Amino acid sequence: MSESPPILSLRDVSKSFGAVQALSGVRLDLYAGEAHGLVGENGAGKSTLVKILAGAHPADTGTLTVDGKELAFSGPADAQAAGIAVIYQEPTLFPDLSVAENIFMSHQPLRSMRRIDANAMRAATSELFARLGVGLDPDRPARGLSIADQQLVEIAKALAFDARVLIMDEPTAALSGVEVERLFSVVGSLRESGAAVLFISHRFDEIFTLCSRITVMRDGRWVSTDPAAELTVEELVRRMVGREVSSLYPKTAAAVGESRLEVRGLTRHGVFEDVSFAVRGGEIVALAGLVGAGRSEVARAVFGVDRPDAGEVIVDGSTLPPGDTAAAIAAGLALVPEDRRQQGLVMELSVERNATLTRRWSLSRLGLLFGGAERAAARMWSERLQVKTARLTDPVSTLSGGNQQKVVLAKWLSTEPGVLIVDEPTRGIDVGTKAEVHRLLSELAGQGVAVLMISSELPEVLGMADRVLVMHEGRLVADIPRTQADEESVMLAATGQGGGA
Amino acid sequence: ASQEEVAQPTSGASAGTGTIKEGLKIAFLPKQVNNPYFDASDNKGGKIAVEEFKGVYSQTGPSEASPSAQVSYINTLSQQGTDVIVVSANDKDAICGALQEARTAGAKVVTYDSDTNPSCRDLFINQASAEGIAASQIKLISEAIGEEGGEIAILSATANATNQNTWIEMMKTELAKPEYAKLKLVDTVYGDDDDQKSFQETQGLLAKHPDLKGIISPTTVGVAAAARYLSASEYKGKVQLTGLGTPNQMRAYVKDGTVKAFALWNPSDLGYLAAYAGGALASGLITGKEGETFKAGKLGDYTVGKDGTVLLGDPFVFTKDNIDDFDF
Amino acid sequence: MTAVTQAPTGAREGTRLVHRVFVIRELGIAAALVLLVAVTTLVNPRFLTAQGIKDLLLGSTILAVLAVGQSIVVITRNVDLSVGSVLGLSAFATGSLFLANPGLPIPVALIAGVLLGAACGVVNGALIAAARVPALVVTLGTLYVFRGVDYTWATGRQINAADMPPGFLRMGSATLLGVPVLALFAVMVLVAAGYYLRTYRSGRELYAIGSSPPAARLAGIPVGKRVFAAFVVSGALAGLAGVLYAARFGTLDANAGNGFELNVVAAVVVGGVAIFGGSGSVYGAALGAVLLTTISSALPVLGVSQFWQRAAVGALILAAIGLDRALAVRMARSLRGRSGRG
Amino acid sequence: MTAVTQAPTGAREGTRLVHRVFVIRELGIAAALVLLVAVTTLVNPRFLTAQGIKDLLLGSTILAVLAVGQSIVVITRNVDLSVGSVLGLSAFATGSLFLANPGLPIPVALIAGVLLGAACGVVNGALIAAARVPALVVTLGTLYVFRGVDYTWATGRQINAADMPPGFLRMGSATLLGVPVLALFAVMVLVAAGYYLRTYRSGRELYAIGSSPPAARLAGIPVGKRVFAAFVVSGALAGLAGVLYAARFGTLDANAGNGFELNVVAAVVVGGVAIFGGSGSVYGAALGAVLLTTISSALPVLGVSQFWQRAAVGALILAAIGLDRALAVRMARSLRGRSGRG
Ligand SMILES: Nc1ncnc2c1ncn2[C@@H]1O[C@H](COP(=O)(O)OP(=O)(O)OP(=O)(O)O)[C@@H](O)[C@H]1O
Ligand SMILES: Nc1ncnc2c1ncn2[C@@H]1O[C@H](COP(=O)(O)OP(=O)(O)OP(=O)(O)O)[C@@H](O)[C@H]1O
Ligand SMILES: [Mg+2]
Ligand SMILES: [Mg+2]
Repeated sequence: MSESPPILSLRDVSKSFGAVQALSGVRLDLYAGEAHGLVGENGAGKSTLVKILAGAHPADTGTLTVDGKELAFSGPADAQAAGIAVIYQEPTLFPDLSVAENIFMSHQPLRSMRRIDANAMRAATSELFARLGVGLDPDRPARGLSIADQQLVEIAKALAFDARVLIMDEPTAALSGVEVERLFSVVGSLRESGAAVLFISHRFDEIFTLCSRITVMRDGRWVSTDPAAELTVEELVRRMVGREVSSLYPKTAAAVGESRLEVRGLTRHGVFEDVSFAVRGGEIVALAGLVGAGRSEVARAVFGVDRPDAGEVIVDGSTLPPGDTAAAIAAGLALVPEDRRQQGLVMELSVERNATLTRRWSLSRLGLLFGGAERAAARMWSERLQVKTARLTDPVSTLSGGNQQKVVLAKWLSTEPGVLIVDEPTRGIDVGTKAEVHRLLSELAGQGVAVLMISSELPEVLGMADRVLVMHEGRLVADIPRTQADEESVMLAATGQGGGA
Repeated sequence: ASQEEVAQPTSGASAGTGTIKEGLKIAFLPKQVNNPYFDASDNKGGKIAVEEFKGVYSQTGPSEASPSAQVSYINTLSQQGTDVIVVSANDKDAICGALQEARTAGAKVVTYDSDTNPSCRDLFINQASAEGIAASQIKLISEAIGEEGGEIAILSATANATNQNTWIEMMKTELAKPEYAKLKLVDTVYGDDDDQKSFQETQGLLAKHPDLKGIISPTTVGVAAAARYLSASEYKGKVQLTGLGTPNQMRAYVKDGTVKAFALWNPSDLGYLAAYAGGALASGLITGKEGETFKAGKLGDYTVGKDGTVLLGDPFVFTKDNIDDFDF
Repeated sequence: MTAVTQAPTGAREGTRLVHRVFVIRELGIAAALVLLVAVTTLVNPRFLTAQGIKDLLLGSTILAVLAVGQSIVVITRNVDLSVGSVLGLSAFATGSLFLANPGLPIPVALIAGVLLGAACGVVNGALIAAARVPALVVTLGTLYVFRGVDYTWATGRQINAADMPPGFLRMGSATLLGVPVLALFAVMVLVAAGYYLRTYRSGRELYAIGSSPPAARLAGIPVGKRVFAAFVVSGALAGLAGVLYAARFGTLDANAGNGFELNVVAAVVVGGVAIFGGSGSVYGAALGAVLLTTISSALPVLGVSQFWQRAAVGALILAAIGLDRALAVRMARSLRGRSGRG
Repeated sequence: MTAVTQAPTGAREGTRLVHRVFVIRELGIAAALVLLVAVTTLVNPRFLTAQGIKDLLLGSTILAVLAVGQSIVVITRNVDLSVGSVLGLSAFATGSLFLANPGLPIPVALIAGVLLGAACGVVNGALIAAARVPALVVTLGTLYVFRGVDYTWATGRQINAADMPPGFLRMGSATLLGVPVLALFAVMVLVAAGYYLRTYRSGRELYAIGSSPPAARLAGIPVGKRVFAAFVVSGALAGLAGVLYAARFGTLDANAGNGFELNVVAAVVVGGVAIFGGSGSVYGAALGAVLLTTISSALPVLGVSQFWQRAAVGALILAAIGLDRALAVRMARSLRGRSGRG
């Protein structure tokens, strides 16, 4: 394979977002006819690399060569022109347009006078769907598609390009076994026709099934590229993590007390069904599962952001009214959402205002906030969490990602919750802060708080949880105690192939 | 301080001879400056008069006819020591306070075209009496329709326009006269001084009243819009139109036969008279009391009537034969 | 996931409903229009004579042309508030042009008006691209600026029918096979815009941009360029509308088109174009314009007090909102039902 | 993260700049205002006499009251286009009330106007909550509806100064220690609104809603209730403005406040309130209103052709956009510098 020159090659590519160095000195070669695996921890920089290849982000430094010619992409259109098709990690569909149009946007089949040939487009879509085994109507709008269907449309979109380089960022995360098999056979035929495929996944079995070479990334750096045949799963994990995992997870045992949060038969039709579990004071319970399994949705329903169709939530013995966030807060619930920039913080408000945004009762009299009390509370929590900021009156948008995360935590901790739900608490923050957040969670549990932690990072789940709940396709499929939880048992349950419950 | 400024020229004047002093600062403040009507009255009438008696002419005003906009102009004029403010009021009361202060500061206030409260000004130059306008409008439509008479309708400006409503009332009185027994007023609609709305209301009138013989539109926007509509419709020549309009606006429609005759006072004469009245006031020749007389250049002698009002005269009738003599 | 293996007939039905919903939106306006015309004609048969139809079409022309331009902008999740001022500027420019060159051929005046409007659109588009500020704010600014330029240029002058060539004015009311020439302009613009939006890549990209700007950027669509072009088109159509205004009304001063911007947005909304972009059609917008004008013409004929006219326009907007909402709820239900995991 | 352990002085400077930027926005308008008044006074010293100041304040009062209400709505990422119509309705209602009850005490009229405005706000708020449609569209509908109700009610009547009690009209021009009473209303409203937005939890929540509606919902803020309240307040202030309008102008017909909506939005934008919510202050909006009114009063004094007035307003809006953009760029650069690794 390595005799012919690579179709695409990256050298010394670096990219930073503000304080976060997402990539530094990364290299990558893709050859015709190969499927290349790319693995790394969350936040290792895989998606950032994809976006650079796609022209969506400009690289800070480094060179990109396609067919021996050095190129500079000024936008996604340039990458497309160079024959690169991308499936992004998050679906990027147009909700108002039909599925067929989504697939062929900007390269619709044409007839005379550069007009769009709608019939040809519909036929081509049907054909793509047949190849992928999808039963969607090409004419339906993308609005309302399930995550899996969205992902399938994304795949069809990339296939429609007839691209020479196909990049897939976790395309299988939401797919079932049958669909994954179909996808693999399609990828196989693409390879035979001489295309190069870059495949990103957290599922090692898929990586080893599909890929001939595997590149490992860690903390934004290139670690290694080797033929798959020369690697084992253990070796991959060692290279991905590359540090003592134990120090990252300072879990201390805490006295487990009364049940503080109880969820009974919670259901939102089409999203999750009949979810029941309990979290006791002093306990950290992890909620694991694949992307799209419905974990965040459960958290939102428990917190009253979305109204469940059935089931009840009991906090410290009293049942919460459904769909009432204020009541949930008053009962002592707190939720740190996964999308902090969008949902966790009010970016234009100051640190202190954000930190006390949810502290409605004790600081105010007749709704009037006393500046002094507010500032004192903000200072106390910022100090405890070591938020690094010049002043508490700075807008949150001026903070680094990790510090923003701490402000979100401060915001909820200042309500002195009895039950803390954290959704992906360490997504997008660096190693040092990660350990700090873990220490804090463990400390809170030590004080008798019931913690429900949603995490897609298996090491975090295994390192921090007293108990692991696993969700698969909207159902709770396993409840594994700390002593029995390992990578295999959790992954099996998450992919719906085993587990107890 | 301002009173001294005004007081001084008075001493140099010879009140007895009845001539207007030279060097008087006379400012015209129309409702709205971007309006051809006021362009004619001020720059083609008032200005000529002021130049005749060697005063200093100026024109200023808002670009939009809103009640509050004129206040700051009045204040500015008063601050500049203007001797006479000739103003067409956008609002009867809104500018009263400002005018009173200007008068306290020594300025004479003459209103034209649109009056304020009589207590806020010295004289009002009335372009035409409501009776005169109503009479001429009814006469014109009656002549246009001819002997047999028939249904007529009125296309007015806004429903709130005071002068329009007064004229309409007077027209009804006029129609009650026996010589107009064959004319029947069947409808009154409002075009809001907007081309499109006036079009639509004209359309509506014609659809609603199949036997309509004539339309009176005593507003310049309305009559031009109605004329434009009629000139391009099947009703041209069958439905008569008259109203108050300017010769330039109506020229095309008088020539193509859509409109036989329409009326308007001559706005240049109105401005001319207002300037002379202001000059006479500021020179101490008159004070604004009923019965006083003054000479207004080429227009001749005028007498102050009730409530400090001076009447310009009867509306002027424009026809195919004389319309080319005018340009405003 | 289940839906894939599920009964495909159910899926088809669901999407057919979605289709129907999209067509229903335009049919709804068309039905309201037909109903209005029918009732008015019953009350007064003269409403639908040749002259009546001609008046209806002529009356809607200018608003319809503006609505087509506006909906192209709105589809990209923007808005152009400056169209009324551009119309005024272009109308006055047309008059001035004829005043200065009495023998000017009509097509030259048309082209000049369109070019002037397009130039205003270029200003809007460039400011939006440069300032990266919501179009609402930028075009609010240029609304005042363009109108100010118009005022300064006109300085109180008025251009009258007598100043314009009779041939031009005749165009304002002439008919071709019973259809007014001005309305033919509107129809041409409408069909061209509708066809372009449906069948050309760049047209579809406008919908994509309005539907999801970040996704559009990732799809390689030149978002800035397309939005710029949408504003230029909207400006050019406002310029065209200005020339048509001059031909129709004959009397021009600096106030022409004052306050049109909200009427145009109202027509677009009534026509079912979503104000946050991505959906709707120029046909709907044009129908909305016709409906709004017809209401204004029909109320006097129906003998309804003209004071109610504004309220009727407002009620129409609120009814359109209600209809959109009901359709959205119904569509969401049908889509949810089909893609559910159950 | 690195920046945290890095030079803390750099960080301090960066954030101090950020602070400065926020204050600069209001200072910028204030400076423009001072400059305008200073230049005008230099040209004509009488511009700044007691009477001149009184006129300036009186002139700005109504627009400022409306701008305060509007900015509360805009801060929540909404817009209220119906304020002009609400003002008209309330002004006419005030007149009618005095016509029917000549001896009515003034406070009763004030309260009636405010309540009527609040009722209109309730209609807006309820429609927005029920239809889940952009406020732009809903208030465009109610703009027409409220104005239509006003027309229908007035049916061409006009209410004149003579119909209202002299005490009420005197309020329209009376002064207290040299400050016009009407302006005192505006100042009271402004200070109350400013204080409320800064120091009350629910006021703070309005910013949170405009800044990020999903974050606000997750924080347990009753978004629907707050937005509803913002529209009620905006309506109530428009109602108050209507009463003030009646007191100031004395002559009332159904057209009062026609077209005000865009002026109010312009004032708010000039005042630095972001049209997509979350930032800006009522003080800025009120300053914007004063600046817009002062420009209109100063131009004639400066001898600038009145035709330029509109263009000046437009230029002001565009300048405000430019200033916002420049500040945003500068702030982004300083933040980048502050958090960069270099
Ligand atoms: N637009 C952005 N702004 C700021 N930081 C970003 C941005 N995009 C990515 N990052 C940061 O860059 C780092 C790398 O992120 P990236 O999405 O590439 O990780 P990844 O390897 O794809 O992880 P995952 O497996 O979770 O998808 C993370 O720390 C992330 O927080
Ligand atoms: N906006 C949406 N529209 C339709 N369906 C949605 C939407 N958001 C979520 N879902 C559905 O809810 C399911 C669960 O999504 P959710 O985000 O809760 O998963 P998760 O387990 O938290 O995944 P992640 O690891 O990404 O946080 C998805 O499979 C999807 O079908
Ligand atoms: Mg990723
Ligand atoms: Mg999640």
